[in-house]
Order: sequence, then structure tokens, then C-alpha cells
Amino acid sequence: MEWDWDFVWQIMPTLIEGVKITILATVLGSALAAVVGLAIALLRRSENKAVARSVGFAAEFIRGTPLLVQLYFIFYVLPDVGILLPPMVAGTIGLGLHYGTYAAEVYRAGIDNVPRGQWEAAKACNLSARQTWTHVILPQAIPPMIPALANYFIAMFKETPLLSAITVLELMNQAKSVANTYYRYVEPMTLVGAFFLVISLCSVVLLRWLERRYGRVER
Amino acid sequence: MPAPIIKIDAISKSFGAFKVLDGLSMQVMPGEKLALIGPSGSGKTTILRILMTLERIDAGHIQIEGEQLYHMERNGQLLPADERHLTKMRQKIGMVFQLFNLFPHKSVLDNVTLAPMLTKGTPRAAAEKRAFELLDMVGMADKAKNMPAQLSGGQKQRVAIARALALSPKIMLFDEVTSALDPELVNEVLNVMRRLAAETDMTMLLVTHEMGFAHDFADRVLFFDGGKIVEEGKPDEIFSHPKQERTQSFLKKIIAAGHRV
Amino acid sequence: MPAPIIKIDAISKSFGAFKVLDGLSMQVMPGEKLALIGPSGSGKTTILRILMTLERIDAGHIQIEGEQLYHMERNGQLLPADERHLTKMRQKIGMVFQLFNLFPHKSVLDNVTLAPMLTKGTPRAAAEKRAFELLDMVGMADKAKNMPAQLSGGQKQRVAIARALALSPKIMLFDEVTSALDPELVNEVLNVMRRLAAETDMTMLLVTHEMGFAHDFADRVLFFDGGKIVEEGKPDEIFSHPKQERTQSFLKKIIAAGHRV
Amino acid sequence: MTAWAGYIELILEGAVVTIKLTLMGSVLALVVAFIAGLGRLSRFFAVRALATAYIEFFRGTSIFVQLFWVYFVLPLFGITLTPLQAGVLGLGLNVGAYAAEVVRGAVQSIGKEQYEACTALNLGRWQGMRHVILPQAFLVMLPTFGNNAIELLKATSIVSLISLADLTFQAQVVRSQTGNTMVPFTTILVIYFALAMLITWGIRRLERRLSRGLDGVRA
Amino acid sequence: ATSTGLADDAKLEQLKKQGFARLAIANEPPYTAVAADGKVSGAAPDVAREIFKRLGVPDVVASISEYGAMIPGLQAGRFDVITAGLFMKPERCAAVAYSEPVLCDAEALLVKKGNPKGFKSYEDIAKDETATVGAPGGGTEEKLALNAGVPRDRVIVVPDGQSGLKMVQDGRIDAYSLPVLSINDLMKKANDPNLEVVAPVVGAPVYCDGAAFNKNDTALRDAFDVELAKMKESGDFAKIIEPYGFSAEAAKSTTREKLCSAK
Ligand SMILES: Nc1ncnc2c1ncn2[C@@H]1O[C@H](COP(=O)(O)OP(=O)(O)OP(=O)(O)O)[C@@H](O)[C@H]1O
Ligand SMILES: Nc1ncnc2c1ncn2[C@@H]1O[C@H](COP(=O)(O)OP(=O)(O)OP(=O)(O)O)[C@@H](O)[C@H]1O
Ligand SMILES: [Mg+2]
Ligand SMILES: [Mg+2]
Repeated sequence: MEWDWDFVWQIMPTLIEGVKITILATVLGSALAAVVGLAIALLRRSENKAVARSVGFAAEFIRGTPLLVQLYFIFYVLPDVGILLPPMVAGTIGLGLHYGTYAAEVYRAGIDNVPRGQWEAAKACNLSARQTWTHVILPQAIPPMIPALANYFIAMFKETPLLSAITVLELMNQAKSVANTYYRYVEPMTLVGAFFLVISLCSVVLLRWLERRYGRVER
Repeated sequence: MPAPIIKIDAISKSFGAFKVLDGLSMQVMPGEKLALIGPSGSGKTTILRILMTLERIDAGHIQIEGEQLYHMERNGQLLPADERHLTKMRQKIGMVFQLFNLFPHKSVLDNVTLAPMLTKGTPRAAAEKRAFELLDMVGMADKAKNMPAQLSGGQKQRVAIARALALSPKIMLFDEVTSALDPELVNEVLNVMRRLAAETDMTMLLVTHEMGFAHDFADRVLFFDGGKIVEEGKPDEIFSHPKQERTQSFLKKIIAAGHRV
Repeated sequence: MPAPIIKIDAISKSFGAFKVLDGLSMQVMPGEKLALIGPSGSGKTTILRILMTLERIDAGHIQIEGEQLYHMERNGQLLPADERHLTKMRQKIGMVFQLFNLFPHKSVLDNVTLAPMLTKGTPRAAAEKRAFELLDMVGMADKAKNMPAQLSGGQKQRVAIARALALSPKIMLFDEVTSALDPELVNEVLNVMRRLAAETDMTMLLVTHEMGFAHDFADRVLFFDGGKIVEEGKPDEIFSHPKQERTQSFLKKIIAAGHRV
Repeated sequence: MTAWAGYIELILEGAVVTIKLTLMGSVLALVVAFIAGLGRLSRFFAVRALATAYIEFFRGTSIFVQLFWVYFVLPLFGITLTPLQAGVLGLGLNVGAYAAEVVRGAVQSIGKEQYEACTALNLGRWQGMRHVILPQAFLVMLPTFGNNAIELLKATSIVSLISLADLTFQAQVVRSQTGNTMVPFTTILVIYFALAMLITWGIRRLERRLSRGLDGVRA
Repeated sequence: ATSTGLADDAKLEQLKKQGFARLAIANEPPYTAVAADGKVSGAAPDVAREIFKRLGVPDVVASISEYGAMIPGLQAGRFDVITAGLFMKPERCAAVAYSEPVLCDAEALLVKKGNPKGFKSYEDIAKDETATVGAPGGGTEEKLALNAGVPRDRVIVVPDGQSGLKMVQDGRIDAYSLPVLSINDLMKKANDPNLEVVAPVVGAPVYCDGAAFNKNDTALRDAFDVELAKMKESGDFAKIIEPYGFSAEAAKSTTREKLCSAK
């Protein structure tokens, strides 16, 4: 089966439509994950043991089970209890929740990595809990997290093909539909791989930059 | 005789199964300069951390200027202190740490102004004016715009002292403030502290392994071992004529290791 | 007069743009005990690390027992040393580090036997026998089965000394072997080293801030500043009658900081 | 009314396939991770370049594309693998690329002073690596390896793409035969989570065993 | 075709020797089905099993595949034959070697009770600018809808029958299109009084599937055809497929040649 360049040019516009959806899903999913992650990280530190435990267990559960199955659940099972989400919304929620549990770990590590001496110095300076968080802890905790978060968002990008299971017309789904129409798999699938590789390689450059910019706090 | 500024009454503190302090009592007079010495693990740091409310006590009472530190009097009853009470009490106390604990993301000046501005609502201009005075006193005014990472250890520690002073506490706690410094940098910090001791009537508690400095600095020396005060007295007495055998052997070891008394 | 065991000839070393050593020359006689003192950053550690081949030199030559360290003679030409040549030369040199650098996943005994077994093919039984002798000498034989994490700093350092001795080097390098220790633990290590110095004819180079110990230990003291030898001589001369002003001011600072000379 | 017993059996068969894939994939990933991870630290440019290319390629393209390629495109070059082989190869190489970075990071995390102690004791490069660095680095790797294994477990859910009858696939079958979505998907979510917990537990035990008496090795 | 003929004979020999043939099936009753015990049934695999038995290949093993992955899998040598209700159409005839017709069926639409939007044909869906229709990706129905002028973004690719049914129930799509018998089977299982079947879809041709072989295996296909013809003759064919609801007469009344040249 040889490579057909004419075919490549013919299907390119369709695939680019898919790329747009893929990127949109990644951006929305990342934004949601960043928020969900912070919420989980803070709730797990809650004084209320019951809240901390159940949030912890839920996060572990989501992290320990496949995103694909979760997407099926959100899309096909939730309507039984009256929650009907459009595909893109269901997909964003799935990605956001799943990667939110990863982001929570990043937040946790970032907060834990602020040395104990900083909490103590804040106390010796008589800062309140709120002031300690906003002026001392978070400004030190967040910059080193940025590369790790970015890393997960790139991983999320590569998992967007799962959204095809819930009828989102992202890149992989477009490629499949093209392939099914013309019975040629090699070109569309190779192009999908190439798209992912190109975007990933670009994001590696971005990551390196983020690491240089934020990776290290000088103490 | 004036009332003691710090009154520690039979306090106990355990870490897990290990009892660090067991019914310790002591008093400190206003303006007194106190040195706490003793072998590693004897509980010196723990006492300072308890006074700074970085650790809670298991039993006993502490009064600062006659007011309970870990308890609140409400309708004649002693209740455990809440955060508001602690915040009020902490205004009287400042602490300088062995590892400086400067805020690495803030400039030297911001390190010093942060707490007055946030906790006392001091306007920026006033806070900065006072900060420059303090930085000047510790010889760091010219580095006000630097970040902590650009300072040497001795310089960091001097900034940390200025930061603690900015809140004008009545009591200052110093925990081995020179032991993380290169030998040549030790003196610049000790000089600042000598001056501080001479010029203010602040009450100061100092934990140190620098016996020579403890000698010059302190009005009174407490020798700790195993969470207990084994011996106390004027520096001359303790360093030249220790009565207890444990004090003698400790001082001998320290001297053998090359420290001057 | 015997030939020097170490002959350093006009070596230079830079880190980036910063020139630490600039044409330094010095010689050490077999069996000599040499103390290197001087302010922080003067290049003392760097010299030891160069001798241990942990850093490369930029220019100059070093001979150990008349053999080039960083160069190989091939057909009358001096070529840069390859890994095999360095391996051969390193057999003559051992080093003890400031932070011990024990292997944390190996027991005390295994730390000492590892290198002889791997590099010399010593059978386990023989290696362990020798290890016990050495551990006995540093007073650690009863802890042979312990893991390093279960030891105090002073004990770790004594094991590290035994480990370095296990390869029977002709030259031992010690870099501030007590400066990471609690003051009370310093002496147990210094005692081991005093005994070592008295009992063997090994050549020893010692970097230290413990002036008192340097005085007792060394046959000759080198005072470094800015990567140069500013003054050298017998310990009594250097410590009691330093000729150079820089030496005087350095010693004065050290004494002021509480170190005994 | 429905023959649930039979369907449960079907799902358990799927679980066996999932477990097989996870185990074999993990073994392959582990081997590849050490080869590529250490290769990336090699003195030789060619080895480094090869290892880097492998790692970046497999991390850069999506696992979907990789599986698809192994299964549908490799046969066109005359290499036909059974679905199980293709699944193991795809998953193992993909997760192996991530784990290789873990190996590299762990080896690099071992302090410079340990390397210097090796030099001072005149150990050769490989001797030092084998007896001093790797045993310490392995402990650092273990927890992340556990996470990688869970990622691999979750990734098996997409092998249905290449007609492997794993858990997710069997759940789909049950769903289309019974018309019930909730029951099969809930069942497999629980099974996936139990498997993930099993991995976590196993790694913890191993970690505890290996780090006995070693406190303070890991930062 | 002498040389390929030789190669093909070799293919049948090879199947006999290994004792089984590999089928690609879908998961779409009654065309193909997987029972609770994991046993493969359904009209298409049953016919194939019987014919292979007669050809001397005692068993078949089936792997379930997405429609879209079947033809690439066949080309990649993953399966020996597709028996999945993959309808014959000229483009497909160019991609694979079909047997004579086996299962024939018309198209149907699954809609909400009372057919609120009044769909009778794919054109009706095209005309209603808010209407969406679901269909299997790469299936006949997807193409019919697109050809009838339904824009791409209103043809939702649905992974499987149950998902399609669910999406109609949940109001995510207005209609779901599959062959009549498949829809009926879904309806039977769902047993949902709020749904209704529109069958057959007006203007959509009756399609027939055949067993699809690799283009290189025409001799195997020819051997398959011989046995198929015999079974159609003897009535064994009807005995297998009619219990599933398919009409043997429909399959007999047309030919591959006709179906592959239809436009
Ligand atoms: N957070 C803690 N958890 C458990 N044990 C602790 C903790 N803090 C201190 N300890 C233990 O309490 C004892 C007293 O500690 P403390 O730090 O007060 O001693 P110290 O006199 O300051 O010693 P040093 O001179 O080494 O600083 C020690 O044995 C120490 O191990
Ligand atoms: N790896 C390195 N990279 C850059 N600069 C270095 C490095 N190692 C040492 N230096 C610099 O070289 C100079 C000499 O360092 P060296 O460690 O030899 O000093 P030293 O005399 O041992 O000081 P100290 O008493 O503090 O140990 C210092 O200014 C140091 O900052
Ligand atoms: Mg202490
Ligand atoms: Mg040094």
C-alpha cells in the first residue's frame, strides 16, 4: 500500500477541523483540571476528616480507573439520573475531572515543598492563616508547579482521541471517518501521528522554557 | 522586685513516646538576657519553639506579662487558647531561626516590611522608614533591594534579625543563630547581637553553642540536660566554677572540640 | 633527601570565568602531615579534589611518586591521561569528605569491603578481616552490621575514614572532616586522626578550620588565600608568629569567632 | 431475566486479558526503560541520540496512533503480530518511554557526592553504577514505576481498538447484548480500581522492604 | 488468474491445516451476536461456519471489530473473511472480494414515539436544519445520509447500537439509522414504549451483504460461493437465516454483480 500525496491534500481540511476540536478540548479540559485540582488539594487538607477522606478516596478512584470508561459513564449513564450533557461538555468534564486528580497531586507536592521554616517564620511574624497562604506559601509553591502541570496538560492532549467514543468529532474521529469513507488507513493515521508529534515537540520546547523560567526557586 | 515577664510553670511536652520536657518551670525578668546551653537534644530549641507557639504544650502553664499564653480566661475559667488569643500574644514575641527562614521571593526590604504592614496595618512609607533604620542598625541598608538568594549566610541572618525587630516585640528568641554560618561570618552576626543587647531593654533568650559569646552576652546562664535545668547562675560562675558534674563534663567536651569559652 | 611524593607544578584551574588556582606549585614529602588553612573560597578544597581527580586541571603538571597524574608518557610524549591511567594512579590516593559520603544502602561493613573486593578482587573473607581491623582501629567494630542511617555524624565519619584506609593508599586527603559534626562529636573523630597520624607513615593532607587540631596534627602548615600559598612553615611559627599580615588577620578573625588555636 | 452469571464470566475473561496485558506490558516497559534511560546518560553520542529519539517519539505521538500503527500498518511491511503481541508491544514501548525518563531522573537525583565517593574509592564507571548508584536510584524510581504501571493498566482499556477482548471491550459486548449500560460499566470500574489498588499496595510493600534501615536515602 | 488461483488454493489448504478460519464480526444482532457464554452466533457467522465446515475447515474464530477497522484489518491479514452485515456497494467491491449475497435488509430509522419530526427518508432529515441522525462510522447508513444531503456535522458517528439507542432515548439525536432487523433487535431488548421504528426508509435501496475476502483470496471466495449456492438450493440456507428474521428469497433474487454495479 503506497503513500498517496493527492489523498493527503484532499483530507487535510477535514483533519484540520479535527485538530481545532482537539485543541479546544485540551484547553477547556486543562482549565477545568487546574481548578478541580486546587479544590481537591485544599479539601484533602481540610480539618474535617470525613471531607478530607471522602475527597481523597474519590480522587484515588478517578485516578485508578480508565478515562475511557469514565467518559462512557458520564455520557451514557448520567442521563439515567437526568443529567444530559452535550458531547463536548461531557468530554471536558471527563478530562477535567480525570486530570484534576493529577493536578491535585502537583499542588500537594508544591505546597509540601515549601519548607516548614517558612510556615514558622510566618507565624513568628504573626501573619494570619490567610496572609500566610497568600503572601508566603502560594507565591513560593505555584511557580515550581507550572512545569509539572503543563506536563499533564500535554498528556491530556494526547488522550483526546478517547473523546471519539462519545461522538466528539476530534482529530482521531475525523481521521477514522475519512478512513472509513475511502478505505485508506495509512495516510490519515500517519497524519494524526504526525500532528501529535509536531504539537508534542513544540510543547517540549515550551516545557523546557517553563522549567527554566519557573522550575527553580532560589532560596 | 518587678514581676517576671515570662513565667513557665510545670510544662511538659512529648514527641510521640519521647518526653522532651517534664514539668519544667522557670522565670525570666523584664530586660534580662538569658543564655540556654546544653548538649544536643536537651530541649533548648523546644522551649523557644513553645514560647513562639510553634509547638503546643501537653501540660502546665506559661504566662507572658502576667497573661496566659496557651489559655484564655473566660468567666473565671481557663480555656485552651484560640487562634485570636494566640495572635494577640504573639505580638509580644519575636524569633530568629538557625536557618534564617527569610521569604525567598521577597526582597530584603519587603521581608522586613511585610509583617508590620499586614499585621499592624502600618502604611508602607512608615514601614519602610522603620525598616531602613533597622537594616542600618544591622549594617544591611545598602542591600535593601537585594533578594535573599544574593546574600551570604551572615547577611541573611542579620536581615532576619531586622525582620524580627520590625514588630517591636518585648521578647526576642534566638535559636543558634550562628551555627549554620561559615566561621568567618559568625562575628558579623554576633557583633550585631552584642550591640542589640547593650542598646535595648528587650528581654532576650539565646540558645547557643558559642560559649564565649554566651559569656559576654548573658546576665544569666541556664544549663540544660534531658529537658531539665541542671544548673543556673551568672556566666562567670557557670563557665569558671560549674558545680554540677554534668556541666563540667559538657564544658570540657566543648572546649576539647576547639570552642573558646 | 628523598624525592617528594607529590609534586605540583604550576597548575591552574578556573570555574567558568573565575580562576581559583593560578600557577600554584608545591611539594609534599613522603610521610609528611600537611595542614591547609585559609579563608573560605581560597581554593583548599579544590586542591584536594584535583589530587583525587574529581576535578581536572587546566594547565600545569602533577606528579605522584614521580609519575604524571593527569598525563601519560607514551613514546616520550605527554598525552592527556585516559581512564585506565587515572584508575592506576588513584590507587595511591584516598579521600575523606566533609559530608562522609557513605553508601546509605550498604552496611558499615559493606561500605568498607566494597572497594577492595571490586577494585582489587580481594576475596570476601580477607576483605572482611581487614575491614574489622580498620573498624576496630576507629572504634566502630561493634557497629559493623549497622546501616549508616543508624549512626551519628561522628560515627559516620569514622567509618568513612576506615573505608578510605581499606584501599591502603599512600596519600590520604581529609577535607574539613569535622565541620559538619555537632561540637561534642568532633573530638571522637579528631582522636582517631591523631592516632592515625602518629601510627602510620602515610602522607596526609588536611584541610581544616580547627586551628588547634591543625597545630597538633601537622608537620607543616600552608596558609592559602586567593588560590595562592601566602605563608608556610612549622605550626608553631604560623600560629604563634605569623609573618604575613593576611595570616595574622585571618587567625584573629577565627579566634574572635570562638575557635581555639 | 438476564443471564448475568454468563456475562460476569465474560467480564472476568476480559479481566484476565487486562491483567495479562498489564503484566507483560510492564515487564517490557521495565526492560526498555532501563535500556533507554541509561542509554540517555551514555558517554556516546550515538547511543544518547538513539535513546532520546525513542523516548521523544513514543512520548510525543499518542498511544492510539502507536497501537494502530503496530496493528494495522506493520503487517503491510510483513510483520504480523497477534492482537496480544501488538497490545503488549504498543503499551510496553509507550509506557517504557515514560519510565525511561524516570530511570534517568532517579539516577541523576543521586547526589554528586556518591559519584565522587566512587571515584575516590577507585570504582569503575559500571561498578559504581551497578553497586552504588542504581540500588539507591531504584528506590527513588519505585513509586513512579507504580504510577506508570497504573497508567499502563488504564491504557489497556483502549486495546479494544485492535479487537482485544479486554475488560472494557467485554463490557461493551455485555452492554449490547443486554441493553444495560450501568451494570457492566460500574462492574469494570470497580475491577479496574481494585487492580490499581493492588499495584499500589504491591509497590508500597516492595518499597518498604527495600528501604528497611535506609531512612534518609530519599530526599 | 492461474497464478493467483494457485496461491488461493494454498490459502484454503492453509485454513484446513490450521483447522479454523478467522472471522471479523461486528457486535450487532441479529447479523452477529455474542451470547452470554461468549459463543459467537448471529446469521452471518452461522452461515460462514456451516460453509467452512463443508469446505473442510472445521471451526471458525471470530473477533469483534469496529466497522471502520474491518476492511483495513482484512487487508492487513488480520482476518480471513468479514461476516458482519457489511453491505455490498461499488466502492467496497473495489476494496474486497465479496461472495454472492447472504443477508439482505432494508434501512430503518429509530425515532421517538409518534415520529415527532415525521421522518420518512434521509432527505427529510436533510431538510430539517435542526435534525441530527446517528449512524455507525463507516457504515452504509452514514453514507446514505451524507448522499441525501445531510451535512457532515449533523451525521453523528455513533460507536455501537446500544449507544445509538441511548442517544435517541436521551434526545441527543433525532433519529438513529441501522438496517431494519438490527433496529428491531435493539427495540426488542430496550422494550421502551417511547420509541418507534420507521421502516423501511423511503428511497433507500435494499442492501445485501456477502462474506468479504481479501482481494488476493478470490479462489477461496469462489469455493465459498459454490457451497453457498448449494445451500441456497437445498434450503439449508433458509433454515439458518430465517430464524433470525432474514429472508432467504431476497438473497436469492439478486447477485453480487448487480449489487456491485448499482450506483
Ligand atoms: N518535631 C519533633 N518530633 C519528634 N522529636 C522531636 C521533634 N523536635 C524535637 N524532637 C526531639 O526532642 C528532643 C529535644 O530537641 P531540641 O531540638 O529541643 O534539642 P536541642 O537542645 O535544641 O538540641 P540541639 O542542640 O541539637 O539543637 C530531641 O531528642 C529531638 O530529637
Ligand atoms: N564546581 C564549582 N563551580 C564553580 N565554582 C566553584 C566550584 N567549586 C568551587 N568553586 C569556587 O572556587 C573557589 C574555591 O573553592 P574551594 O571550595 O576550593 O574553597 P575552600 O578554600 O575549600 O573554601 P571553604 O573553606 O569554604 O571550603 C570558591 O570561590 C568557590 O566558589
Ligand atoms: Mg536546637
Ligand atoms: Mg572547602
